Amino acid sequence: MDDVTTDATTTGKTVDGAVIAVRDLQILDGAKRLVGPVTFELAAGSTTGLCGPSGAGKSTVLRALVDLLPHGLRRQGEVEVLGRPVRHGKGDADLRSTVVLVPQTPVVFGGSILDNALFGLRHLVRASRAELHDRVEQALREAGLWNEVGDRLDTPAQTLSNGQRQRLCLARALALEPAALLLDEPTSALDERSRDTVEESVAALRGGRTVLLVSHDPAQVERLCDRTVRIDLANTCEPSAAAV
Amino acid sequence: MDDVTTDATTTGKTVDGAVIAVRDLQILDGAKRLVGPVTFELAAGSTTGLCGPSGAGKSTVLRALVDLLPHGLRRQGEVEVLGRPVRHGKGDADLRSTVVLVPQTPVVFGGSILDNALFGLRHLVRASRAELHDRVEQALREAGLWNEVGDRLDTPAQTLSNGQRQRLCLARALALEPAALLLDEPTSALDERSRDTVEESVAALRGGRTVLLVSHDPAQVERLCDRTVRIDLANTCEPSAAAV
Amino acid sequence: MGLTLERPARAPGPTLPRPSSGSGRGSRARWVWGWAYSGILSVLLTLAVLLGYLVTGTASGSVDWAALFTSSTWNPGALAFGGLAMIYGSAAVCVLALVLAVPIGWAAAVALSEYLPPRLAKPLRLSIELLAAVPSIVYGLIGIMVIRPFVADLGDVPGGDSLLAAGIVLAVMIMPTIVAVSVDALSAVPGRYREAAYSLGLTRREVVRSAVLPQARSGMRAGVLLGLARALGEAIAVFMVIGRADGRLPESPGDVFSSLVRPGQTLTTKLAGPEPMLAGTSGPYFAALCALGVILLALVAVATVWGTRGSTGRAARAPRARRSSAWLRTPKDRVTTVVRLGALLLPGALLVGMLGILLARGGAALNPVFWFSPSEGAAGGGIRDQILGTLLLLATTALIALPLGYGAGIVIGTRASAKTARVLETLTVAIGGTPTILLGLAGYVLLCTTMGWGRSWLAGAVVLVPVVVPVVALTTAGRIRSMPAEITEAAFALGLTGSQYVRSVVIPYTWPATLTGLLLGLARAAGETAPLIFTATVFFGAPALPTGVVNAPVQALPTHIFTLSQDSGAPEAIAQAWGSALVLVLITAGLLSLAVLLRNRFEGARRWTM
Amino acid sequence: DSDAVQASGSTTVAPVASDAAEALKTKGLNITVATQGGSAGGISQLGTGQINIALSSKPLSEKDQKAYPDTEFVTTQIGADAVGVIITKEVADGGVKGLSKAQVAGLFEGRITNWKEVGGPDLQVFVYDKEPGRGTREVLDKFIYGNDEPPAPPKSASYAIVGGNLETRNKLKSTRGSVAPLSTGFIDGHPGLVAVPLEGVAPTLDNVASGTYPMTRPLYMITNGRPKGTVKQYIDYILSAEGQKLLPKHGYLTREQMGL
Ligand SMILES: Nc1ncnc2c1ncn2[C@@H]1O[C@H](COP(=O)(O)OP(=O)(O)OP(=O)(O)O)[C@@H](O)[C@H]1O
Ligand SMILES: Nc1ncnc2c1ncn2[C@@H]1O[C@H](COP(=O)(O)OP(=O)(O)OP(=O)(O)O)[C@@H](O)[C@H]1O
Ligand SMILES: [Mg+2]
Ligand SMILES: [Mg+2]
Ligand SMILES: O=P([O-])([O-])[O-]
Repeated sequence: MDDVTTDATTTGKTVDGAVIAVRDLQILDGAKRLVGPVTFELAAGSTTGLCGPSGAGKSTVLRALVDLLPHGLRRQGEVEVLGRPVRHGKGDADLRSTVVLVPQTPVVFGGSILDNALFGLRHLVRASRAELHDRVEQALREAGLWNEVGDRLDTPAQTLSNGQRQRLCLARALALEPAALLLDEPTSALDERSRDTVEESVAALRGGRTVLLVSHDPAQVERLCDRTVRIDLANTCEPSAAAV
Repeated sequence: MDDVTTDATTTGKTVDGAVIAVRDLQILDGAKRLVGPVTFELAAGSTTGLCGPSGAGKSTVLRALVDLLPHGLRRQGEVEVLGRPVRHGKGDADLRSTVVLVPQTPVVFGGSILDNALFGLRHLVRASRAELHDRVEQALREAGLWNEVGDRLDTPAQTLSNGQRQRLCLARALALEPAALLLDEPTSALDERSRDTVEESVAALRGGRTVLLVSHDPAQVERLCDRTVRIDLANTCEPSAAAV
Repeated sequence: MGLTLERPARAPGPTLPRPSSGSGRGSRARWVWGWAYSGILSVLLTLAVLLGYLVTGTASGSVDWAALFTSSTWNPGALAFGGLAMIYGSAAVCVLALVLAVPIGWAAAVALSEYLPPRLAKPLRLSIELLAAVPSIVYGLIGIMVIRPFVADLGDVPGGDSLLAAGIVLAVMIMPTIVAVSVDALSAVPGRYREAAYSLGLTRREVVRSAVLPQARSGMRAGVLLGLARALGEAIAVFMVIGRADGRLPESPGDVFSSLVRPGQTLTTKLAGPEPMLAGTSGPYFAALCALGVILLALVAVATVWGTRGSTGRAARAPRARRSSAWLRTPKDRVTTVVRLGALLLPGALLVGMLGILLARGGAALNPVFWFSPSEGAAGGGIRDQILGTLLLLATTALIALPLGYGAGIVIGTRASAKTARVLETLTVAIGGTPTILLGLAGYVLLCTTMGWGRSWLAGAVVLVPVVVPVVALTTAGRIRSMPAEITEAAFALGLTGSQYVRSVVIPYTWPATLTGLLLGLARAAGETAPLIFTATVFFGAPALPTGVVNAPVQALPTHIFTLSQDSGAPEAIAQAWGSALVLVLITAGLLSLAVLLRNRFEGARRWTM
Repeated sequence: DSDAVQASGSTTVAPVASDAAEALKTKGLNITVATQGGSAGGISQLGTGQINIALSSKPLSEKDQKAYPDTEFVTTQIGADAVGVIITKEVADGGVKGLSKAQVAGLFEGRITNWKEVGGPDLQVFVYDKEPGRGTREVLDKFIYGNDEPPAPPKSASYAIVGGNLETRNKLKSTRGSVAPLSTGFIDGHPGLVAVPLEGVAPTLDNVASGTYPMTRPLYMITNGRPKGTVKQYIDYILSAEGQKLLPKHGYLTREQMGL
């Protein structure tokens, strides 16, 4: 597979092995263990499913990977991104633009649809309006939203339907072209057609970008993922190889 | 099937046919038509699926049925609940406790899990704490959440995972024992096991309560619904008889 | 489903038998609207009384409005009444105060809420709110001690009495208000907005700017409005450092800057000075003063409308695509961090300095005997009675003002259309910006004289209510506006009536902000002197607690401090004045901590989410 | 509590009145002291019958009597206060050993802007005048203008208004070249301030008592008609030897010192 390059500030360092490596990750709420221990690695360019019952801690694990645990929760164990350890509570923006999390609840900010699509990008990339616009259009297409909103990018994003919001959130992450994407149930609010579009985009990332996909739909995991990591309510973790 | 009675003000009028009747419903944003025209009826005790691509207007239709359209949108056409027309902008709380909408975004109010489960109920009925508690337990069981939270009803509801929140929202609607339930993708954030529990509850309502179920999962609609109403982005509407 | 609950009127599932009449809702909570509207009514009533007082006064002698607006000569002896210089003074002082306080206040608020860990932020926030509780008179005394010399060194102003000094004192006074209300608004922004922005690789500065501030804007604006109101209405502290020289106007545009370092006068200091007493109760002199009051109210209204233009009605903001700002991200982030944390130093230094001065001068207050023994004569003994009187006044004021202000805030936030809300908000700020001396005079005429209460503690409390109501109302309304629409939808979808929605959703959601408002309002009321002197307090001789309402005065700390710090020749009087000031601050601090404990409970475990 | 004796008015007199009331408390007298509206406020409240005793640090004017024709104002002088024109030690040491009436007028009207014009150092003058209605200011106006109406305050940049006596003292001490009218009692123990002789007469006790010093003001308790009952008891106490001791404590002169 291709090299995976992190962003400009890490000067084009190339990694052959794991983009993300997690060892004995546990999430604690005070003394109580909420999740883990979990151990897994994400190979560059691979797509991995993260499964488990509702409340098992899938979202919490994703947060821990990008150092976004809610206040009060603690992390134990090691997380490495591109060979560098992720330290807890550092607030490392570069890490988070290398490994981009798309949270489960789609959040739409005030302002237009375009504002929202540009939300991360315009902070990260210096480019002309036209270039930014092109990139946003590309991302919206990949997320299967362009046909619905391409003609009304200036309307308030608050008016979007839930499924549209979900795709908007995916689009603004895709626009960043990150090394790895952490997708928390990205198609939970989508109908079959939109889901297929999104799945196609995720499938297209394979080989290029690394993806960790939380999904409660076994069929989807089957379709998209090289392997699956499973978390259970019982606080056990069993990485299991899955069909391609 | 049983009689369905509307509230006191209509003095025990009995309706045999449709609990909800929608004729030529259109939703307009200024001059622009967002949805419709849609025409359908929900027979008492039936379960109807409402399908269509993301952004077609499913959530908007549900909102229109209980007079909760967002500011700026207008309704055209007729909506009748238990034979009485629903007028626009009346803010009729009795209507909304007869036909209860479970919105797509699970909202958790401040306070404990119990507070949240009791949220609607304690406004509607005068009953002792114990009775209320029983009814809430029953509802939480139906929503498949009791096993997970039964022992910690007093903890803040804020710590629940997304899927847990979704079931909590369903539970507090079930607790109201409404004549009709409008469910907006109630299992979108759930894993298979939880989803099955919720589906069992919805199936158990059949014959008793009337349900309008928005779902983007054709299999689910197949499993649960007597018939399907389909809305399309092209602003057309085709009620179609379905299996079962 | 065999559960048969007494639930008569509702239309539940077909299995439930139910009688066909009667209202069985748990509680319709209809009282909510009666209550909420009486809040708005109280605002309108206060305004009516004030305007009634002023307009009647204006009508009692002919007013040359043209001269009032164009001439700067004020000489009652020659019946020359020009108010231009005072209008200029008011405007200059307020602009100065806002220019200094808003950027620092906002930056400090952001630092508190977004940068510091909660362990550090909580006590700091409390301390800053404590600053808002320091009585105005103390700010004035400290202004004389610290800010005048500072300005004197800055410009070539002997002494330092100047518009600039007044502006700085006001900035110092309103900054805590701005910080407190803004922190409140920031902490109401749901965490998922931050999470979503951080996960796109944004730096902290970018997250705050793009994701947090837009959400908190309405609340932070409410903070500025409250600050503005206090700046316009503040008398005593300004009084002591502005020089109160009539008729000074810049002679040329270039003179504007140098006019700032010279003595001046504002509408408020003019009205709060001795002249309303000298002008009698009718005639051209009195009419001219009342006309100044009308102008002041109008100015507050204009400032409010201008300050809030284009910000009500979110759709009004033209959607504009943002441009790329990806340039020197990390340095910008670092600089912003330093600047914001640095902005905290100022209030921090203020707090330390203020406490230092109070402790050094008013050490007597640390002796429990001083708290628990009654006073003897002018400046002997302790201040037990003054403490009791102050607590009585504050408690009564809080009891009346909390429901009214809360109600008004709810109406502004939930019921009114955008336009009406704006009008109501403007009226509310106008009351907040009314110099309290006007409230005192109006209350004196209405309650003490017309209704025959004489000096009465209740009259004092009633007169203080309009000081507190706007603060509570504006903070509440600001918080309601930032409430996500999904929460409202979810509540109504469960069949709640409008009033049940207010009771179970709006009130719990806004409670922390309301509490902050109440604290800030009470803190301000606790330091008010002028209206109390006219309506409720005596300097000496009142019983510890009044036994009735009519002719039942009390003694109170602020008036005690004020009288002692005016003309007492005895050195022990000065010591007692400072001691009383420290006691007043400590008492407010105690109440504050109590309320903050409560608020933390609401904001911590009971956070609202979607 | 309507049986209490109510006294209200000047902040100058209030401390003395309070101390006296305290002393009478043990004898079962109930007296409240308030300071609403200063001397003028006290007189108007007495005129409208809301209080029993008006505290005043200025003599009654004809205007007051005219405003309340039904009230029989009876004044009782309980002590006096000497108002000085106070300058800083720097200016006094620089050569300002006395001022004439014309020079004082020139200073307060903004015509004399540098101390060297009156024989002092080359230093800008900064005038603090008392706010209108203050007894102190009326005494100064009376000294300069007699019974004529004083002119409007100057628009000079070196002119500011002050309120209470403590504020005045604070500001005098912190402003170079400043001058203000202030009770002489307030500069005792403050070596940086000097009460300058006027027309060659220094505000010494003798000069004040004999009336040769031009700026004294009486402190009054004013009643409606002759004092009776508890009001009389109260005023008599202040006039007694014991009561008179309260005046120097607060920086004022006793009746005895004034030769009354
Ligand atoms: N801040 C917190 N404090 C305490 N407990 C928490 C907190 N956040 C989450 N939890 C608990 O941690 C567990 C895992 O939550 P998480 O949201 O990661 O679940 P999930 O696997 O994503 O579930 P779902 O599929 O429903 O989204 C849940 O039981 C939840 O209640
Ligand atoms: N307040 C509004 N103003 C303007 N347009 C709106 C508003 N609310 C919704 N819309 C638009 O109406 C359409 C229907 O939205 P709706 O939320 O009903 O879709 P939906 O069928 O529920 O989709 P999903 O499955 O994604 O939830 C969308 O295109 C949306 O952008
Ligand atoms: Mg989750
Ligand atoms: Mg929807
Ligand atoms: O005694 P005064 O009127 O000058 O305060």
